[in-house]
Amino acid sequence: MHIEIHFTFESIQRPAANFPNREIGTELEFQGIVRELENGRALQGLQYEAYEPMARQVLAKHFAELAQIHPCESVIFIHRLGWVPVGEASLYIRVLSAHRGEALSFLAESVNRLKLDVPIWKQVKEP
Amino acid sequence: MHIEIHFTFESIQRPAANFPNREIGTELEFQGIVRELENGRALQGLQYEAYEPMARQVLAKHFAELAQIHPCESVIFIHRLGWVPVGEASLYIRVLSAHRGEALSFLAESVNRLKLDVPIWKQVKEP
Amino acid sequence: MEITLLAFAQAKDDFGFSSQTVACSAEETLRELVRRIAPNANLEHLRIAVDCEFAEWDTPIGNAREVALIPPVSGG
Amino acid sequence: MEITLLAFAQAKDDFGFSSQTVACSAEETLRELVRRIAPNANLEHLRIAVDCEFAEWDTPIGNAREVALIPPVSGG
Repeated sequence: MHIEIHFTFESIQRPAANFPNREIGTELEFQGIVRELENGRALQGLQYEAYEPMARQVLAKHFAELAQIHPCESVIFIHRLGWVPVGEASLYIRVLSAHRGEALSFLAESVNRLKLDVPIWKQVKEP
Repeated sequence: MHIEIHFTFESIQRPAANFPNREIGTELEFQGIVRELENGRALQGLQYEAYEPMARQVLAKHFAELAQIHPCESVIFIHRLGWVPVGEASLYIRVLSAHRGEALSFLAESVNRLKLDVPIWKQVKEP
Repeated sequence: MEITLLAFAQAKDDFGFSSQTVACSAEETLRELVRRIAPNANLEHLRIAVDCEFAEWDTPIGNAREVALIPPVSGG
Repeated sequence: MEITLLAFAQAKDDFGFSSQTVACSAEETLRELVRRIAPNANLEHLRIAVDCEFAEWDTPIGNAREVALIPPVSGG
């Protein structure tokens, strides 16, 4: 499985569509967008930070484990760091697979696991 | 909920990103791509047709019903018709929601229902 | 009265038409209508729709305007 | 020996540093190390990682090079 993990302090740019072979049947793309309201407070944005070498290691482990359960061809993971204004993406994930079920499960469980034990944090702090 | 249903004989163009409000937390995009192998045969592409007025009516009903169960803000559905070569998208769906769970369920069940009773057909016929 | 009878995909190939106008009466059922047009057709995997909604084969035509032969769908 | 002790997000605010070099012995546990640096800190919701892997608080430092204080994560 092709795995890419990126962190960026710039706006997330959607990677160019690029299918590794003619057996890809599903392209699934997820973007997590910063919302205005968090616990009833109106925000201008959120501040993100990561323990990047550990985050990469944990994410790579998650993706390798999930690929055993839900075989997919490729995952590209991009997390933005620093200040992310409301309405912009903090997270982008693209999954390619032969069939949709695998991509949907892989994506859903990747995000669930991200929120369990990948050392990335958001905080309500103005830039 | 904002609902758009399009059919096109041209390549599917991804619609411009456009969030209706500052409470969108998830953008989920699905593309169904024509695969080379179907039942062991190597294809050049597939021919799609629809009973378009009925397909629109059934899809609109599905989306309205699913929005009751998995509240989402917006769905854009685009299905390509005519000849679709291997490696190109026959189907594009974008779902916007506050939280990822709703968008993932809405999308998964939309495609399941599409394959049950929306009058669209693919056939193995050269153009 | 007249209705438009539509056939799609495999049904278009099997029945040999994509659209035709058929004379009929309101009391005739959908099954009788299709049997009259295509006495030997296999209807087993075919669904039927009336004015863009799935219908039962034994429903009378009533005031239908458009009847469609719907083979198993395969969109996506 | 020396290790690098890192603190992130809320832990950075609570502990008042993001990185410091700390003298220690291989036999000292992670809990003892952190308690020595911050005797009054509340460790309840804090996890600890050694060289980029989650570890138990009562593990000895051993040959660790980098120890990180990991408050509840909230990425995505």
